[in-house]
Parts: sequence; C-alpha cells; structure tokens
Amino acid sequence: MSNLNIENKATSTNNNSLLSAHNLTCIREERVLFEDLNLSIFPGDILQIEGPNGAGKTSLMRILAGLSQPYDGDIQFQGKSITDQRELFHQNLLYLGHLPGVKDELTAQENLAFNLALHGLDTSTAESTLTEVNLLGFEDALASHLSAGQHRRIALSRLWQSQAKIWILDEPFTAIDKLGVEKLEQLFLQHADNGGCVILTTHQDLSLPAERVKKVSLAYRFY
Amino acid sequence: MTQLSYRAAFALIVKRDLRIAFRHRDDIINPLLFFIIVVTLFPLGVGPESTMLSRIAPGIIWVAALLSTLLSLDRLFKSDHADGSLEQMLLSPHPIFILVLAKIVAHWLLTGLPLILIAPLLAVLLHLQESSYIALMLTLLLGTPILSLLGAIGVALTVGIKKGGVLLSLLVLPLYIPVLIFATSAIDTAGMNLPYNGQLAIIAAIFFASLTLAPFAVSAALKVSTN
Amino acid sequence: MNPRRKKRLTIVTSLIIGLGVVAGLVLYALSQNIDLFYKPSEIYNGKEDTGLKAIDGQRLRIGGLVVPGSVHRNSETLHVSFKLADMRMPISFSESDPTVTVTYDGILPDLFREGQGIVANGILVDGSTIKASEVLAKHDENYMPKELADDMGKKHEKPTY
Amino acid sequence: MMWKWLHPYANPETSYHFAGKILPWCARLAFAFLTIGITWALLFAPADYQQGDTFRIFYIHVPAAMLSMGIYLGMAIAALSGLVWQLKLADASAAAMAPIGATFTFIALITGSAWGKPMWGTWWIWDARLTSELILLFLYLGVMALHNAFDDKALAGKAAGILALVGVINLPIIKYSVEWWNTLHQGATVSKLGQPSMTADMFWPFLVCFIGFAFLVTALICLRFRTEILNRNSMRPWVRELVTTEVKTHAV
Amino acid sequence: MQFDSISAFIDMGGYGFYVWLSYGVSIFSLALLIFTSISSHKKIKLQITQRIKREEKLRQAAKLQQAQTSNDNSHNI
Repeated sequence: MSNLNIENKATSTNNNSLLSAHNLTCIREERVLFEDLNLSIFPGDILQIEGPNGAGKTSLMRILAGLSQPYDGDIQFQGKSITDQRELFHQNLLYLGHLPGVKDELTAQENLAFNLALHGLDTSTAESTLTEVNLLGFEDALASHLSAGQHRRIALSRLWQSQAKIWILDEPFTAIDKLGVEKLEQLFLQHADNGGCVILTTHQDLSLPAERVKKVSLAYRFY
Repeated sequence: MTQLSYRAAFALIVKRDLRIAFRHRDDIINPLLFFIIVVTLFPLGVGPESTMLSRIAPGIIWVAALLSTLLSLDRLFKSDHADGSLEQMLLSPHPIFILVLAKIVAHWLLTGLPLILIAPLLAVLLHLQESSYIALMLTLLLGTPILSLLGAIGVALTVGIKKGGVLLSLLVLPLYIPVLIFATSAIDTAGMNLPYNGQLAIIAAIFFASLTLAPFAVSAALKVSTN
Repeated sequence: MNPRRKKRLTIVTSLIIGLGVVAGLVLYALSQNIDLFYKPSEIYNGKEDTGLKAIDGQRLRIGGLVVPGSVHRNSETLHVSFKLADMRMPISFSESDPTVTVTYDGILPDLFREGQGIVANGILVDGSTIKASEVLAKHDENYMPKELADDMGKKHEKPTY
Repeated sequence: MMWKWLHPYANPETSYHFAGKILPWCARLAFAFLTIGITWALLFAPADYQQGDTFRIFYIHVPAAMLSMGIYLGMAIAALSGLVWQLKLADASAAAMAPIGATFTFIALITGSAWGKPMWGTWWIWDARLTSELILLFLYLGVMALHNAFDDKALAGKAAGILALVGVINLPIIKYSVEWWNTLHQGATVSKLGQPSMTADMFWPFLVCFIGFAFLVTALICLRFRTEILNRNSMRPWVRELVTTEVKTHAV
Repeated sequence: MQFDSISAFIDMGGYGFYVWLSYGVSIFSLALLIFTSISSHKKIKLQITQRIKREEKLRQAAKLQQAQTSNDNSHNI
C-alpha cells in the first residue's frame, strides 16, 4: 500500500501551523489504519478528511484532538507537542464527536451553560445562543424530551460562543436540516477568516467554494 | 478567556452531578433500598436469634454496603461515557484528576452518605452491641469514601467494555477486601470493649492512600477507556 | 513563579503530604497490635497495654503454651482439657505462672503436644476457663531432621493419649 | 523521545527470536533441576522432627509462594515501564506473566492448605498471610480477565497494567503479614540468604527445587511472550512471513 | 534413601494423602499451564494464517469492484 496523498507534506515543518501531525501511525485491533502520516493546518484552513468506512477518519480526528494516543508519532500545537501543553491546547480546541455530549437530565440551556463554564466562558448569553441553532422556546425543556437532531444542535451551539482556534468536528451535519447546514458552513468560513481553522469529516458535499476547502484522503488498508 | 481555578472547576462538576442525580432520583434510592433489603434478608436467612445476629451484624452491614456501592458504581462514568460528555470533560482545560475527584465526591455524597445515615437504624434491627455503634459509624465514615475511590478505578477501566458489569465486580471486590476485614474487625473489637485504634488507623491509611493515588489511576484508566 | 509551575507544586506537595499521612497511620497501626490474642496472664490482669479485662461470656482468642502434664482426655468422647501458660522464649515453665484451663470437644491438630504453642478461639466461661470452639497449633519457622532434634534434646513424640 | 535508544532492544522481531533462543535451554534446565530436586525432596531429604513427612510439601509450597509474589513484582515493573515509557514489549511481557503467576499462586494456596490441615488442624484460616495470598490470586485473575475483555491488545495491555499497579500494594502486605500480625502462619524460613533456619540437608533440595521452578517460569514466560508478540504484531510483514513459511514446512 | 519400602514411601509416615495431594495438584496445574501455553501459541499462528487468507480475498474483491467502476474518477486506492 502506497503512502498517503497529503497536500501539505512539504510544509509540515513550518512552525506557523496551528496544528500539525508528524509521522502518525495508528493501529487499531492489530490493523494499520494509516502509517507515517504528516499534515499541517494553518490559520484560515478548512480541512475535510475523506475516506471510506473503516479507513480511520474518526481515529485520526480523535488523535488530532488528543483523545487517542497514536501508536507512533506526535501532534504539535503551534510547534510544540500537545502533551507538553495540554491545558493551553484544550483552551484552543473545540472537538465534537459522534456523540453530542448532551445530558438527558439537564435542560438545553443547562447543557450549554455547563459546557461553556467548563471552558471558562461567559454563560449569561447561553439563552440567546440557542436561538442561533433554532432552539428558541426549548431552553427549559429537558434534553430527554428533545430529538436527536436537537441534541446535536445543542452541541453545535457551542460553536457560536467558542473562542477556540481549532475546531475538530466529526460528522457535524448528521441530523441537521439543509438550512442548518448552510448556516454552519457560513460559520466555518467566518471562523477561518478570523484566523481559526476547521477540521471536519462529512458524507455530504460542502457547498463552500472549492478553493477554500483542503482535502485529505484516507484509503482503506487491508492490514 | 478566563481560566477557572481548580476549586471552581471542582465545584462546577459536583454541582452538575448532584443536579443530574436529583432529577433522576431512582439512582439514589435504588442502591439504598437494595442495602436495606440485603440487610433484612439475613435475619430471615440465618434465623432471628438475637445473639447470632449481633455476632454477625458488622459483617452483614459492611457486606451489604459493599454490594450496594458496587451496584451504584455504574453511574460514576458509564452514562457520561455513553452520551459523549465524558470525552468533552477530558478535553476541558483542567487537570483530569480534578474532574475525577469531583465525580467521586459527588458519587460519595449520593451513595455513601445516605448509607451512613441509615446504617444505625439497620444495626438496631440486627441487635448490634451498643458499644459497637460508634465504631460502626466511624468505619463507615472512613470506609465508604474508599469504596467510591477504589470503585472509580474499576469503572474507569471497564467503562469502554460492552459487557463490563460482571468484570467490574471481579476487579473491584478484591480491592475492597482489606477495608471489609479491618472495618468488621474494628466493630467486633469494639463489641468486646477492646480498643480498635489500630484497625481505624489502617482504614484511615487506606483512605488517604486511595485519596492521593486513585485520582491518578482513574485518569490513566479513563484515557485508556476513551481511546 | 508561573502558574504552571505553581500547579505542579501543589500536586506534588499534596501527593507527598498524602503519602506521609499514610505512612504515619500505618506505623501507628502497627504499634497497636491488631487482632492479638490474650495471654493467659492477661485473663487475670487485663490487657497489658490497656488494662482491659475480658468479661465472662465474651468471645476471645487465647494463645499460649500447653503446660506439660496438664492434658486430660476423656477416653470415650473427644472431650479434652488442658492448661495454658504464657508463651516465652526459650520455652520454660514454672509453678508460679498464671494458667488458664481450656476445654475442647474435637480432634486436636497433629502438632498439638505438651510444651507446644497453640491458639484457641472460644468463650470465657468463668474467670479462668475457656470453652474453645477451635484449637490451632502454631509452629515456628525452624525445621530440622529428627536425628538432629534428638541430639538437641527436643521433644518430638506424637501424643499417644 | 529520550527513550528512543532503547528501540533496537525493544524491537519485537529481535525479542521474538531472542526469546525463542533461550526458551529450549530454560526448558531443559528446568526439567533437569526439577527432576533432581523433586526426587531429592521426596526420597532423600530428611523428615522434620515435628512435622514428619508433611514437611516434603515445603519443597513445592515455598518456591511457589515466593514465585507467586516475584512474578507479580515482575509484572508490575513491566506494566509500569509499559505505561511510563510506552514500551509495547513491556506490556506484552506483563500479559505473558499473569497466567503463570496465577498458577503458582493457586499451587501455593492448595499446597499450603494440604499442609495446614494435618499440622495446624485446619484446611484454611482467615489469617493475614493466607487472605492476602488469596487476594493475590484474585488480582491475577482480574488482570487476565481485563486483558481478555479488550479487542485492541495495545489498550488491553495498558488497562491491565493500571490494575496490576493498583494491586502492588498487596505485595508488602503478604510479605510482612507474618511479622506485623501474630498469626498462625509461621515466619519466613528463607528470609536471610545463607542463613536459613533449617539444616543443610533440607536446604539444598529446596534450593534445587527453587532454581528448577525459576527456570520453568522463565521458559513459560518466553513461550507466552512469543505468543503475545505474534498476537500484537499480526499486521507486520515479518510475522506474516514467519507464519506462512512455518505453515508450509509443517504441511510438507 | 529415607524410605524402606514402596508402601512406606506411598504412606509418607501417615501423611500420604496430604503429600500426594500437594504434589499431584501442583504437577497437574503446571502441566495444564504448559499445555495451554503451547496450544495458544499454535492457535495464534493459525489465526494469523486465516487472517492473511481473509485479507487476500477482500483485496481481490476490492480489485474486482475497482475494475467495474474504473470509469469513475475515484481517488482512492
């Protein structure tokens, strides 16, 4: 199996990068998902990770977020390993995985407020933020009464308040309607223009201008 | 961006867990009911003779406490892992051991504390010797936090495994044995009017050891489980 | 001091304090003699360190040496009674030693013989008699062949009663 | 990383072949020492002046008990280096040790029980030494169960390693239980090297048995270590080549 | 030699049951450990050969699929 076609490989040593991966190898259940992967993400980048099921997209996202440890290799935030500056990195990171991280026993507003407070953000605007994701009128409803799409929107509402530079979003558009997707895409663009970066996976085609979206393809490996 | 102090982050998580538990009261009440039912089973099982009951009362209360704690351990990280809020907490800019300690304290407040409050009433049913009551309360006060702390290690290790329930008891119960031995021995010794400082000191030692070391073991285990 | 260093320092100090407290408590506990048995003399005088006396009908554990010549066995039942004296090294007995009587129904362990150390669990029946529910022989970590023991004049006959 | 220099030694392929080289020698030495030692212990060693021929249980019980703790210590050290320095082979060796340690703990408990019944008068007593040895068995079983519960062997090794390290606290309790608490179990016979509290004609067969068991443990660790390496590296070309050539040679 | 006859050896001064129980259980459990260690080593090798075969089939299936959809501009594999 040949190496991966990562566009930014030549510039991977550049220290201007927000987030960079060096010689990443990921092995899951004795299967090599990818080997010696290098990539760098710069302010203003929107990076889409593509690949068939089982190619290791989610694993790569989790490794980039520091949730999983790679078999080999290193992740750097602004040129320094993330394990050496965990707290600084986490202040600059917003990761949303497959699971929305919404507690059924809390109301929509409480869920958002807790997540904001955990990151040291102002919780007083939680209510108005929820209107951004079309949850007006559901602030005080327990999350157990809300649908899967609404759960996801509660999770995504954090994006409007986030001061993190790096957004890592695994399938953010699942269970989101067309209007919502457009709104999110505009938000990504705005975030990138303000010096942030977005790393995402999605099965849908992005309607963003093609020159703004960089792509990384992961191939399925048989062993 | 303001950075929360350790204390604020700790309080935030304790408050959240308590709020969730009070919205979902079954989780508090069921282990407590289990504790009461297990204790009442013994007089029915071994016969209502009061001398026999007072002889085995410390063991019954402690074994029941152990089992009901085991039953309630699932709440510690399991639902947070299932809905993804655990990984969000791990990604927060706070040391993991603060979050872990906060969750354990919340767990103890919701399971250990009610147990301590209800234990003397059950001790009356079991004809516990009068001189043993203080020892019972002291061992429970020092011992139930140990159950939460050591149990958290087991839950953190098994939280990612699909059928982790039986495995959890296999991992956690051996770690509980020393607490059980010294706690019942202290209550027994108190019943014989002998000093039980030694046993109490050992339970306190286990408490401080698990308080200082368990949060780190739990953090390491959670990193493995969410990998 | 930068905040990162300060945080690390708080963690390290709390670790050291925690483990120090643990070490102190363990040392204290070890000085307290847990789960110790009563010596025969303590049945009369109370525990050495606390002066607490056992009361009649109390469960207790007693440890001591079987006084030579004190073992009486009922030939028909398994009932046996013997006297225990304080354990002391090297093994010796004197008339003035306080002794307690132990009664027991059951098969004694093979290592049970006169002059040997034993541990018994039972109930204090009256001031100086203990009704044992279990008699266990305790032996030391010294092993030697029979011939050598003969030379050293150790008793090793199995009891024949 | 500063531990990169370890890499040539921490290469799975090299370790696999190295373990394969010492395995037959350890097995042979174990067989020789154990044959001599057990024959000596059963036929030629003198009986104890008090305990008679039950003393012959000593020659299995004590080596098994010492090894049960020694293997746990080895497993914990391997687990620690696996967790701290990310040595993948250390995890593999820790996983290899657990079932061996569990077997020796089991043997120590059973032989102790069969010795205690005629001598103390009971199969089992809940004293500190026996209880802590029983907890050791539970810990071994827990480590094994946890290791088996994970599909990903690298994660399994880390999780089992954390549990093994938590259980280390039990080791000093077993070791010093007979000194801290005045219990039924006698003190250590072979605590001070060169001055055991037994005569030479009892000590030598014990030493031969102990060395034999130690070689047996080493041989078994090598064997299981090789299995673990294969299991964790099944995606590597060298493993595939090795397995396919071996299967071919067997088929012919 | 400590024993005069085979029966004395088996009797072990009256403690035959306990001594032979100890030795028997020890030898049995060690033999079981050795046996399982060897058999698990063999089993792993068998599993790896099976895995190699399975992956070979998967790869051929993927090749076949790729040949069918070769007109598409797929960028993977």
